[in-house]
Amino acid sequence: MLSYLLRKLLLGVPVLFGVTIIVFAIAHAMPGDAVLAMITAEAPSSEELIAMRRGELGLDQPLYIQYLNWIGEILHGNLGRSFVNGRGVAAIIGERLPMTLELMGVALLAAFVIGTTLGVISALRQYRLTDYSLTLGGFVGVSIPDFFMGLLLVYVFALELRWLPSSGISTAGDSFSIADNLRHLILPAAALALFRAAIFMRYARAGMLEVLNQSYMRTAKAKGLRPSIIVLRHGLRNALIPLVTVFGLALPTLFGGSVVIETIFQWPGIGLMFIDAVVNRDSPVIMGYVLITAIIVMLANLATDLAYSVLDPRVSYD
Amino acid sequence: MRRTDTLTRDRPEMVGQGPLLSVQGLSVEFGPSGNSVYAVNDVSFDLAEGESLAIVGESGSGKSVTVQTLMGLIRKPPGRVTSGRALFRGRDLLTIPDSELRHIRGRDIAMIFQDPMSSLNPVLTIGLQLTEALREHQGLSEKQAERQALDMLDLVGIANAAQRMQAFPHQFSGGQLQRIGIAMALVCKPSILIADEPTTALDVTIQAQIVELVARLQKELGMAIIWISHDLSLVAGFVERVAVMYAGSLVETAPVERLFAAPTHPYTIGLLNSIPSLTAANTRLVPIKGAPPNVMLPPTFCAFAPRCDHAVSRCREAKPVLEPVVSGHAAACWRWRELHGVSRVPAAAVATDRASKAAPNEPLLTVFGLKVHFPIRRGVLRRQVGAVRAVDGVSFEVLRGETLALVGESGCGKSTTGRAVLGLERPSEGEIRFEGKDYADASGERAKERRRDMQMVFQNPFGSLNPRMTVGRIIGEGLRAQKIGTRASREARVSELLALVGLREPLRDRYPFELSGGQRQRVGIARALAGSPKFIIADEPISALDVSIQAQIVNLLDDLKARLGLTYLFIGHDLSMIRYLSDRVAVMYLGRIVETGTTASVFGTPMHPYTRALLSAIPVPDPKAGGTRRRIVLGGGVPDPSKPPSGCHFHPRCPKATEICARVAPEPRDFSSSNAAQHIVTCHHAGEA
Amino acid sequence: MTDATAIDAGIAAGASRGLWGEAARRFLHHRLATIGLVVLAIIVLACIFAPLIAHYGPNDIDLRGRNQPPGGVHWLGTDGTGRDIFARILYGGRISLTVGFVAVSISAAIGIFIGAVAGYFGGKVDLFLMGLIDMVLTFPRLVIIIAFVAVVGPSILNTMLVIGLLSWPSIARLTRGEILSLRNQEFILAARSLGTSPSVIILEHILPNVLSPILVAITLDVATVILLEASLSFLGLGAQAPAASWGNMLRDARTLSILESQPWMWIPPGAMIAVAVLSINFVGDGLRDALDPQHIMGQGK
Amino acid sequence: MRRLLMSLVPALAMMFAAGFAKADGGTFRSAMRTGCIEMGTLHTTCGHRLDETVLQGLVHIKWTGDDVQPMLAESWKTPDGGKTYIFNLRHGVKWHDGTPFTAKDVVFSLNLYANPKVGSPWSQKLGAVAGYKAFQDGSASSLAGVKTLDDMTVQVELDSAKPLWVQLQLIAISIFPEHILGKVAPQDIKGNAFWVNRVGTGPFIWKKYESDQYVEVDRNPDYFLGAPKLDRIIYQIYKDVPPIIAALETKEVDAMSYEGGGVPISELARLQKLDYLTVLPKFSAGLPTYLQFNLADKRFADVRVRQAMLYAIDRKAIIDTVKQGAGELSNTLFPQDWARAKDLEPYDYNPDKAKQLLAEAGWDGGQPVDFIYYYSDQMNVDTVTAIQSYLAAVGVNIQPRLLDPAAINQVYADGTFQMGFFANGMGLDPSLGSPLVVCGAKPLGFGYCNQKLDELFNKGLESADREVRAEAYQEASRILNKELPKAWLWNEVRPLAFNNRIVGLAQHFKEQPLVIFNHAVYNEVEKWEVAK
Repeated sequence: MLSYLLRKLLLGVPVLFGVTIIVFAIAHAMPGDAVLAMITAEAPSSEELIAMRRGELGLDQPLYIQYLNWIGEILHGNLGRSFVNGRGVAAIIGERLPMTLELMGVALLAAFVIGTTLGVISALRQYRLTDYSLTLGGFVGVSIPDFFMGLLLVYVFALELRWLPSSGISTAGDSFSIADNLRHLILPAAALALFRAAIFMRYARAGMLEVLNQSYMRTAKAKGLRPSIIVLRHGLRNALIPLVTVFGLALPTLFGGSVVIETIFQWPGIGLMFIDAVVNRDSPVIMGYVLITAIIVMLANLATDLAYSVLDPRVSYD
Repeated sequence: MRRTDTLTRDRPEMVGQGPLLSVQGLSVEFGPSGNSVYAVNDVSFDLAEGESLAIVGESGSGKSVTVQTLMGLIRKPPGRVTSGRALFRGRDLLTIPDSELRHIRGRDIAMIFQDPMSSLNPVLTIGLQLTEALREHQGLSEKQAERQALDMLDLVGIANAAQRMQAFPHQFSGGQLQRIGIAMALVCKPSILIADEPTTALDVTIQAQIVELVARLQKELGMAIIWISHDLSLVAGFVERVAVMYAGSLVETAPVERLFAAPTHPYTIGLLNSIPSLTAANTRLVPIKGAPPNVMLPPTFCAFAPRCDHAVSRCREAKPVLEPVVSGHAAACWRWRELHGVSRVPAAAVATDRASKAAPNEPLLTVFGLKVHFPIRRGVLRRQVGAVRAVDGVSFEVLRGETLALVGESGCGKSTTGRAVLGLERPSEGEIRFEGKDYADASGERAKERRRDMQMVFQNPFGSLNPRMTVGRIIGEGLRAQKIGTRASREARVSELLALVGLREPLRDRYPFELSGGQRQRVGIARALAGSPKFIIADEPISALDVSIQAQIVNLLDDLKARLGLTYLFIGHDLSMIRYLSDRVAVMYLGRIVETGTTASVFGTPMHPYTRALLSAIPVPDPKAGGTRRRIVLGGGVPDPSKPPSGCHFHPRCPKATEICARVAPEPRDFSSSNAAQHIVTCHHAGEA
Repeated sequence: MTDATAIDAGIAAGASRGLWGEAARRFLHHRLATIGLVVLAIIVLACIFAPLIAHYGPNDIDLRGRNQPPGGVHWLGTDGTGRDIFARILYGGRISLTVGFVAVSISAAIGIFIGAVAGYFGGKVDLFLMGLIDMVLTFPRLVIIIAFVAVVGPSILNTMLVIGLLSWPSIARLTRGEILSLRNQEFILAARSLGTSPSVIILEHILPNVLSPILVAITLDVATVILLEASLSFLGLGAQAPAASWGNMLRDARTLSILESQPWMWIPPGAMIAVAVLSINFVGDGLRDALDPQHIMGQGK
Repeated sequence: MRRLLMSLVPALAMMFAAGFAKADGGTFRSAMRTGCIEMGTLHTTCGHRLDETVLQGLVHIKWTGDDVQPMLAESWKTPDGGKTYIFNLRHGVKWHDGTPFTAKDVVFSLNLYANPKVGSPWSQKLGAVAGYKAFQDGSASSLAGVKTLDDMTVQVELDSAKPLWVQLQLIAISIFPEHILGKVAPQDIKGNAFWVNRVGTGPFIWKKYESDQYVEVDRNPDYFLGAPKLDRIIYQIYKDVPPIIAALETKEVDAMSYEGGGVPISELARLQKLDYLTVLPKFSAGLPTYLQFNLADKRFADVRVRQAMLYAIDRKAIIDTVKQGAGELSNTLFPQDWARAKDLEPYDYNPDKAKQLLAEAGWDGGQPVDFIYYYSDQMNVDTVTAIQSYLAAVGVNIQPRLLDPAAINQVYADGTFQMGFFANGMGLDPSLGSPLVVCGAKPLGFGYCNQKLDELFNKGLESADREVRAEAYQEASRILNKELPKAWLWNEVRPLAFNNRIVGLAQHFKEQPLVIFNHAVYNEVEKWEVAK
């Protein structure tokens, strides 16, 4: 088990290395750079000034030097400094990551709980009205883009019903309170969750249907156990196993989704930071973002493997 | 002794009443009416307290559906009970609501299933799975339940049960799992145990263990048993009554001795004829012709008629019902009176010429010191830490024109050996000489050459044919691959082959999924023969087939051998079949050959303890023998081939083992009585009294 | 052989339906799938023959006749510059669907190739390619696409390329997995023992058998890509104005007042995305059932 | 599972109960569309609104737009008609940390702006100060022209007389606490912690900054113009406009941001329906909006082509429909009425004339034109769409591309620029338009050069007399109208919305002729209050 983890981590190193190269290439291939991004008609900058700024940011050095410098930074545990405000990228991400993780975590959890429950229900009601309506609902859920879901939710719950705040992470200027934060969290989380809940539902349904045909279910029934036990103890536990994978795969897409959702709901996470960074050509931040997400995703995959071995005694890594 | 007091069961109200279970006119269909499958048609039988009944039939005969219906285990939909009653202690199992039936399931009627691996929940400890029924039906506390479960595990012979309670199914061997399955079924001491082919997935030696166990437990617990099986010989040993099913209908039922002595229904007769008997060897098998029935047709006629030699027009017009032949013996055949007493083996039976054939001594294939090891990699850097010694030093010869049978239990390495000979596995060591040329690590031209001379018939009639190729293309593949002949000539050859294996031309354009198991296996054979090889490796070619079909394939192989002068390496585990069709036998255990010799000598005077155990475990299609024959039942199962026991691999299970066996691996020694064929045994104690 | 005739009695009297016949039968048995297929066909045809169906060009503005509700002249009304929504839906469909199909074809081509190589040859090759796959999989796709598009500049072509180049790993994984499970099938062994060459084995034995699950995956991918394009357009990185795609039509409608009082501007594109994705999913599920090897592999041991 | 749901329900109920916009007496919530506070006033053109309340300048623009308001400078005089300025600083002003404000701070701040090591894009604002060049090229260590006469008096000397220097340049300069920033090395000024914890002299004291969320400032009881009535102002930061509109509607904010576009035209009607909002629909943004050409590209060198473009576009229709009146037709650069000649060519919509002109200029309709723009809001996208189809109608095939500033500046730098749709803020004074059209102007000149025009721009700066200046600029407007270095379309007009809850807010903006977001404005914020 341990050696498996070590092995995975070792294999992760070259992967991450590849990631750095690609993301560096992308970040520097973008048209314009941090300096040009700051120029505006109100305050046009002279050639000299531009040159000087490039000098400050080290943008005048050859690319491979810039890359090596960056790698050096990484090896020292920090991710370089933002071109925009000169702050350490690690620090900036450190501040914002929790908010994004809160958003994603709640969304993922909600999606999982709701999706799985409905999926199991519709599997148990296969070919009945419940099943059909749930499946259809699921499909509709899958076909509404995150951003539009977001708008609809704001329109309904913030503007029409006035139940929930339309944006932000908490009421500005008030001392932070969980309840207040949760009120702000509901809409963006829902916008992210609904789409994925639908996906979980589909897999849960498929998984449960598969399990229902297993002969150990027949055995359980033959023992004369009550239906609830048969379904929950013998069925669900097995049906959940394949969902672990879906869980792992959902994560990268969630990062993507959070970029959009954070923009719509002004959620001050790393997604919002990323969009700004792209506009400002703040390459250290862009690269830091992708690197961090990549690492998180890798760790998540590792966690997925662990979850397997926990859920399924047959699985053992060596 | 603690066990008895927990196990003694007294149900006074039961004593001396009518049948415990009475099934009357049960019919079950699947799928929407219109194009439904008629799985069970008007089946009736009684089961008395403590009686043991066997329901025997081939796949699709409806035997399992019948009992699962009683337990309320078939899925509805698509299943539908269209008629019948099943009275258990006066209550109709078919009509009472599931909420009630639930309390009978597991408590009064329990069941064990075919595949122990898949019928236990992989993610729950066996402890939990054992106790939950107790807690459900007897409302026991966790403690009490565990105690009873433990007793049960002891009873079914699971060593140090206490710890094993925490283990998960995948940590047990198949045999152990089936024992656990049995324990699980018996915890509540049911009055009926239904065993649905509980040994089919197991090796013969293990099968023997299980059969013994169940027989013993039945006596101890005095319960009634319904044993579902496809193997007449297996049940012959220990049941009182047999009911034969075909295409969803009961065709004959009788006390076991009588059924074997005076079978009345043509199907029963056919079945018995297609089983080679250990006693009467060398008589050509008489298979039941044709393929399994089409259960899509409504049961308005005798379903066996298409395959019946005695069928008359009436059989195709009306469905016969069970008529008593003598008391306790009934058959469902319009012509039972005429056929009654017809001898089991019809005059048609021809003696095979195998006995007479003088075996030429020139070896065609010589395998020497063959080893096939699969590396086991572990750790961060995937270093090799060991190897699965699938084949661990195997030597044998196959003489031109003979059939050498390679026998052994699953995992003994017999298939790997076969594949290595053909070059499908790369040997780690050893020689493979075919007609003098060493092919051990042949590649390129040499490999091609080998393929022209040797071919293989595979075990799984489903997996061995590409589902997306037509029969024609499958058969022709070898010809295309080896660029033999022109397009036209290949087409011609394919037709030729189809005829040769007894398939009709139109099948050429069919896909495997449209064929029956027997037909697929014929296609497999034709494919192997395409390049007209000299040597055929048949890897368990019949074990996946129904009894009545097995005989067809065996005969086909026999005929082809005669007609084309082939040489066979026949890999299998069904000893009775092997005895019937092989000239010489090599017995394998854990990657090594323990005994080699002519079929006669090995079966006649087995010398290796393992061979003896193996032979003694073979079920005999003869009720009387059942009682008399002494069985050597081996303890435990086959060890893990990655860490085989020291010295003689067999010593941990060997009744004769002494300390030397644990230290020194025995050398092969010849014990041939005559100077004729050798009889080589690899055992320190061979030959001792 | 005397029993030849009898043997054939075993197989159902009806003439062979063949593989695809069988598949088609099971597909059409799947009601939703059939509906989905029909709907999809209608959409695709409508988009292809847009010029014949729509009375207006997708970019014909009519400033005086803007924001008109649906009516006789403009069936689905007009948008902020008086363009005919119906026309834009049809022409937009061209883009959205093209993006979907082209991008997925690209990723499928790459994915199948890499997956097949990794799966069949295994060993070091496999290790390396899996590493590559892991790498691409660790990128949040949308994020990287945003960055990429920033590099190459927003345009439909780029969108398709970028999505295609980033979406192959899942298919590669699938292919690899399928092949690994196939590699030990007896019919592959049989082919090898008959001396069939690796290339032929891959082409005749492996691909046909792995294709069906891949086909299913691909169909479902088309749906996701259509959604992805929508999200990109929302970020202004998809189709560029004035060109229409369902995505950027939806984006054009992302103001509250339109949401509230001009539903004809967002319901049609929204509905089209939903319906297209929906029917593609149905078709996918249909295919899954239709091509399920279980049906043709039989219940092997 | 069920238990989980159960436990959620009360939580939800509680949240809904928590309700909305808690009425804490004196809080004014203002939407702000900027994320670049962290960089600091010296390096950004955004975020200057905070200098209205925290940091301050010597003078601020008065909300009425017609004059400047003395802030940290109590008064000033120029003995020599605009070459030397003497500022008498306000006495008794304290920095928010209690340190008294003195001339040192002023000198320090001006030098900071001009310091090459700081590299502020605003440094040109001091370009006229004596010794600026020397300081920039490193031959001097400070601005020679800036010195203290005493603790409370500062003298600034210019190279030449600039009578309007205070009104046009000084307004952009903020004064920083020397006792804090003096300790920071010039190159570290950018992104210094100071900018997220500012110490100023203004009516409000910096309290808290949450990145991408808000800036909170509290009332400064001893503000020199009188203690503010509001307890605090919270500037809520938004990236996207739709959330602001929603927030206005749900009363989560009281004022629309005036950076970037104001209230989207498409939402105007919606907000006007709400009785608790005051919507000012027509707010001059002082933004001439135009089609920009690269005159180095021979296709656009011919003036007839540029004229044709104007004739081809029905600007009136666009303004009436797409822009719903949010624009005033304009045929020259200057938005200021007094700077525009009356007899300008109106370029009324006339596609035939356009075709004819193009034909004369030998325009090749086959060649597509790369057309870039960066306003991504719906109105502007629609506008571009309209322009595209008008131009297509006369055979000019433009292909619009939405780019962000960095990409656009790259295009400028590469010299690959062809044509585009842009606007430029110069509402305060016609002179601010010069970077668009004077000879060799970088990067926006694009090869246009007319000595006569340059002279006129200089003339405009040499006098403070409106009459004299008007004459010069009107002449300039004629040239620009005739030669169309850019094809003038209209001047942007922007709608703003304010919650009536805040007394004084809407009232002041009503009197404000144009919306200014890149300079600090004095609009009596200390007098605003929350309606009882």
